[in-house]
Amino acid sequence: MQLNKRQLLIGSAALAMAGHVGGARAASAISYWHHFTSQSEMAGLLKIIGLFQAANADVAVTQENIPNSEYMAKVSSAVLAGGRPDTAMVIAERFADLTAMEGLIDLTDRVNGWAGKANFPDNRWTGLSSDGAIYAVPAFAFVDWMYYRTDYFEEAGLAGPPKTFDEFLEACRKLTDPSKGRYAFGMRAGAGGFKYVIDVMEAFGSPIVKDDQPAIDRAAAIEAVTFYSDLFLREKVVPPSAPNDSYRQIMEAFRTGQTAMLWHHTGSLNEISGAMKQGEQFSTAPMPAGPKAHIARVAYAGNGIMKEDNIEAAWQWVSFWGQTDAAIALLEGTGYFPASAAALQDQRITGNPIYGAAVETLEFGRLPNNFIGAAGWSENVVNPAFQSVLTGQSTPEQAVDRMTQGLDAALR
Amino acid sequence: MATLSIKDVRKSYGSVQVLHGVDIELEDGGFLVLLGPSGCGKSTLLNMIAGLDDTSGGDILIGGRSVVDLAPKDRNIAMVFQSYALYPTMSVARNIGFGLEMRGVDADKRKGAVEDAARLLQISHLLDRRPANLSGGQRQRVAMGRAIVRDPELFLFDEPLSNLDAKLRVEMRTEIKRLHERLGTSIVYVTHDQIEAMTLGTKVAVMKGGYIQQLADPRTVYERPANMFVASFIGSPAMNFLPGQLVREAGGVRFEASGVSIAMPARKPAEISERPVILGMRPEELKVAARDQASVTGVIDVVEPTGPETMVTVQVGDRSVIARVPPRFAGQRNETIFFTVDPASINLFDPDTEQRIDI
Amino acid sequence: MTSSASRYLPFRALGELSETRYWMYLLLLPSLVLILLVIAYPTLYGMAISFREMRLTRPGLDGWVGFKHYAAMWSDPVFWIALKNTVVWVTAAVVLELALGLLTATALNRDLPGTKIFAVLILLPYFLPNVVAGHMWALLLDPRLGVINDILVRVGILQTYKAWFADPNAALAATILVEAWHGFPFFALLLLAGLKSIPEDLYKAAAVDGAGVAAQLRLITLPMLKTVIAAAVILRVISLVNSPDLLLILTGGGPGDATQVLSLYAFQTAYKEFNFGYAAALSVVMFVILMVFAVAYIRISRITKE
Amino acid sequence: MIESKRHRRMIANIATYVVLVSLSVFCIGPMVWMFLTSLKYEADIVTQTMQYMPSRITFDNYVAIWTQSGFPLLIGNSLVVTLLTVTICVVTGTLAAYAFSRFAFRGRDRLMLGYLVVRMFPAVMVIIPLYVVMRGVGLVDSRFGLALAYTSFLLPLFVWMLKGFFDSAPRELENAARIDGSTRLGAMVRIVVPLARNGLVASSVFIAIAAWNEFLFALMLTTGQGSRTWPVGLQLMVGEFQLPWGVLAAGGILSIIPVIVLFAIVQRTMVQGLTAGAVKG
Repeated sequence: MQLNKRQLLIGSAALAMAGHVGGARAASAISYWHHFTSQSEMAGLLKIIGLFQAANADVAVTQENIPNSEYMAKVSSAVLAGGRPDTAMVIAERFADLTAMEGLIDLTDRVNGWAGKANFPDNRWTGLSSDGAIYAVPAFAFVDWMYYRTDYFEEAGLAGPPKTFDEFLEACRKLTDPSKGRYAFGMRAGAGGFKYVIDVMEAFGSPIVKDDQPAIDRAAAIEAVTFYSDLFLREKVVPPSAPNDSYRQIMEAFRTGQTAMLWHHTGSLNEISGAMKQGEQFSTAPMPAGPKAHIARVAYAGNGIMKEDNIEAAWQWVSFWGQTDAAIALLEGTGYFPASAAALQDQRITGNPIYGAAVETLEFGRLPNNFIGAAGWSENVVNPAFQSVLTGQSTPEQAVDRMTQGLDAALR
Repeated sequence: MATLSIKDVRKSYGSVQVLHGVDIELEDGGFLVLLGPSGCGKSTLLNMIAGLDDTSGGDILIGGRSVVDLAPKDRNIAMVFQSYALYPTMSVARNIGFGLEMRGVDADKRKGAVEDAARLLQISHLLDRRPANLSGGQRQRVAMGRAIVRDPELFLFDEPLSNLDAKLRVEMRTEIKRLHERLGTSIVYVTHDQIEAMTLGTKVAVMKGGYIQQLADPRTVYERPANMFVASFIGSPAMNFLPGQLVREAGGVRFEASGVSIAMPARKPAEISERPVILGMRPEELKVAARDQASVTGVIDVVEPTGPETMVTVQVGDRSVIARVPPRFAGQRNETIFFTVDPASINLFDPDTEQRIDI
Repeated sequence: MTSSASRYLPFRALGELSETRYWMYLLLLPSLVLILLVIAYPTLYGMAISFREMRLTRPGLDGWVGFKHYAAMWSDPVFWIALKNTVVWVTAAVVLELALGLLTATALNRDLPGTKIFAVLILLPYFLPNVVAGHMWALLLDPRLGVINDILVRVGILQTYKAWFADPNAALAATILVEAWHGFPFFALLLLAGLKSIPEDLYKAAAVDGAGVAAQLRLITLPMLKTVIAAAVILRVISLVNSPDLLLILTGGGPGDATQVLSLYAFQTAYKEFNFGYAAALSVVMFVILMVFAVAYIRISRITKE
Repeated sequence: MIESKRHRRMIANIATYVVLVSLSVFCIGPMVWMFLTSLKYEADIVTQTMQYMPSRITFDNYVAIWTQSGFPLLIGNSLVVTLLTVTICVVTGTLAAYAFSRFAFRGRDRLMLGYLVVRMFPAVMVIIPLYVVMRGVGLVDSRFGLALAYTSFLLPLFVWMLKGFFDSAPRELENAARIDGSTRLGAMVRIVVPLARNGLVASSVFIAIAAWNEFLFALMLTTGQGSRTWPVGLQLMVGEFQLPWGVLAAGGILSIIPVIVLFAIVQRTMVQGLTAGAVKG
């Protein structure tokens, strides 16, 4: 017996149709896969489900949380071997992969006939569209920004947050004091660190992909990797643990006062606010601008539909996320920014100064790179390549070459 | 009680043949001893009688019924194992009664049978114990109890005494003989101990290399061994072997060798050719005699009194010969000594085939 | 025959069957069926896709590609690094576990008072799920919050806190240590059982013959334990080569490729790049390496002979 | 001479204790630390000054892990999966181990090696096809399916271990039972298996631990809460946005408890089983 992928898909679709997900009470029951895991994220999600249930009593939503790092593994095996959920969370970085593996259903017609569409400016849809077809409804955004210790800045005699990479470097030098165990910048080079490596490369003027072709500008990329790795290697303004520091470590370093600056997105605001005082100890600012470009990501995340069985109920669910109440509930729980322009006008955002930097970033922020294989290339190539520069196992030149080769392979 | 017939039974493992067409008949109530060195195939034969090993050919009949296609449990046999094979998790009583239990005998009857068997073997006081708390001799008795309680057609013993110390072994040997005489059940008994074979068996099968070397009553095996292997395997000290020449003379033949000259009656001396032979004589057949009566002459080498008798090692020609002489033997080392030998007790063997020559 | 015979008829029938020559095969049947279904088919399927292009994100490329993936592997530097790391990691971990296990077993086998409590304490790590052990050690070795750094600084071995997982060599060493911590009780348990089955007389005889402790170890203990050691080593090697869990949690293969091993590389290739063909080829290579190792090892140590 | 021998013995004893104590510290130390961590407030863990003994104690972490993670459900799933795995292995593996131990047949060694070989194919690659097979028979996302998957790599281990124990159960006992009226099956069930009981327990504990701790298959073959096991549940909670250390530590401590309880129950049998040479009797 030999199965190719297509037979497999057909077979599993048939099987999936045969065996409905339970749910005796509601008229239809749909499943929803997501990678919310923290307490605040779960609270936000349950609130949205509650709101949804109140409005749509006939649809029951079963949520399944899957760890972020295993999310694509699970989704891909569901696509490959059957067992898709009805609906799933899709973040911009994974959108291309998901559509390429035919994991999502084309929603263009439904979206065009949807009253809520007007609330979302075009750039909200670009990240969730492929060849003109829309595959997911935007729900919220990860807006990149910078956290900084206002008290440390004052101590070092710095007027305000750095606006450019030059100022950033200058500030780094002033803020670092190894005798106090204090470092300026919490660099993330462990899991997930690729994001900022790519940001810096683009800030130095090297694109990554253009028209589905590799487009890394070797000279600019080398300059970028050199600049970024020198923070650790030459300037030593980064904690020595940086090569393996992931989200948890950079957050703990910032919370324990080891570092003065931190790049992340709005989603971590709650955690930091819990550990120190907004305004007195820390504040937020837009990411500094590079020599060639001002890079900060605004990644719209949406919800897509993965199978046809309960498509009406599924559509109700994914479109519900676009409503202002749902978006604000999520923002308050987690700090994730609404994707809907209507929600952004809400007093709860415009009235809160800490969100100022995020609103500012929305003006110039870019969508993340969105090409097939982006996730694998970033995690399996960019991360180790950059780490090996930090650990002295390779030079920036070698690292950039490895990234370029990896990109060639991923795109071919 | 039953007869046992083993007909052309063969066994091979892959290309290795370990039993080559064995034939044995055992009369009802007989006691067959399978005797031989380890690896001779005796245990394999026993296992095949029990049904624990499959035969590769031939037939086995118990009480006239072919059993080769029957499972062990259906052959109506009982077996005593070398290591006793008592079930360590069961009490002595349950051990003894296990066979009855398996056959669905009800508890009361079982109890009575177990108690009878225990009384017979004098182990009534041990019935509640576990095998681990018994001495070697006690375990042996329990193992036998387990066999006799079933009243089978045939008992099988697989070297049952070899794990006991010398004194117990003698005791248990007597016990087995007594049991056999009382119960009258046919027994097949495997051992490598020739004394057990001699004392117990009504029939002894001496085996070597997968062949039966001799099948006869113990006396015949001892006095008229079929070949040199049997002759040397049975008896301790072993039979003396002296190579020499057979010479014809008036009224018979004469064996001649250095220091040896024995006249032997022959039924048809004319048909006997003069040829080299090997003479075999048991140590006890050498009787000290005066010089003029001597048929064997030698020089004393070692004198070993054992109490009831004395062993004398004598140099005869270039050969060493052992003689079993009365306890108060007065000879000294290096003295010359003379023996007579009863010609009727003598065996002659062919030097090439090692088979016995009848004269 | 009697009442008990008719009462359990199915059992009875099975019992009769057990006296036939088919019995042996019947005994093997259930486990064989299970293994064939649950393993043999998936394995063959996995081997088959190693000769296919199967990238989930590029459905258009599906098809047979022969040895393409194997050729690609030949010129893939990460593969060679991962291969080297696998060998180093597994060898070091198994040697360390064996040494610690032997030491533990020898000490426990002396049966001094209190041994039982020590035995339980020493066995505990083995009961910990890899996931828990991984996170626990991540905390212990944390560059900021880790108690190990703190102790080492207090004792004066380190000047400042060390970022164990930021340095390639330290990272590899640290993951080996964690694996050894987690795995050595397995060896201790098996070796202790092996030691207990060595007759005391042998040691007495050796002592009478004037053999010292070292000679006793060399001449009696190790030869007598040979089978146990061989079996434990082979089982451990197989499970270490095949399971990426601990490294997945501790380092994700980093920093650089310092702790990248084949199983992790295959996992990442399959579930991060969705390149199932290449991942299958990597798995086949691991399989072949293990096979060669196992066959050679079994030949040398003859563990299937009694 | 006697003096020096006693002297040497004492040194050996001291050395033994030194080894045992240091190994125990090595083994237990991390877990003790995990326990202490589980009693601390998060602010006392993520801090610049290391706290050895918690200055204030809280059980909130335990409450948090118990209530928020669906811990009882996850542990229950782990128990069920472990139990099913052990049951399947005991039933099928005992038969196979017995066959390997008692019958000499052509290709036995090769078949035993074959059982080992199936363990060798990397789990990473087996999972996808296995998922397809399981899906086909409706076992994805079921505890039984997961147990079946575990059997694939635990059954060979079980068979190998148990064969050793069967080998040391004397064959004569079985022969005696067969002559006493048992069938082969009866002798196996009544005599051999009870004799190898300790070994059976020891082997079962080994596979139970392995099933309890398994992560990769559980991660890939389960989706719903209904069949998710504890290690997966824990890893999932850690996720991207990290579980607080204290809660994580509390989860770790809670996850050892069932295993320790199990081990306390079977410890004697297991040690006896592992040390069982020939059973004499």
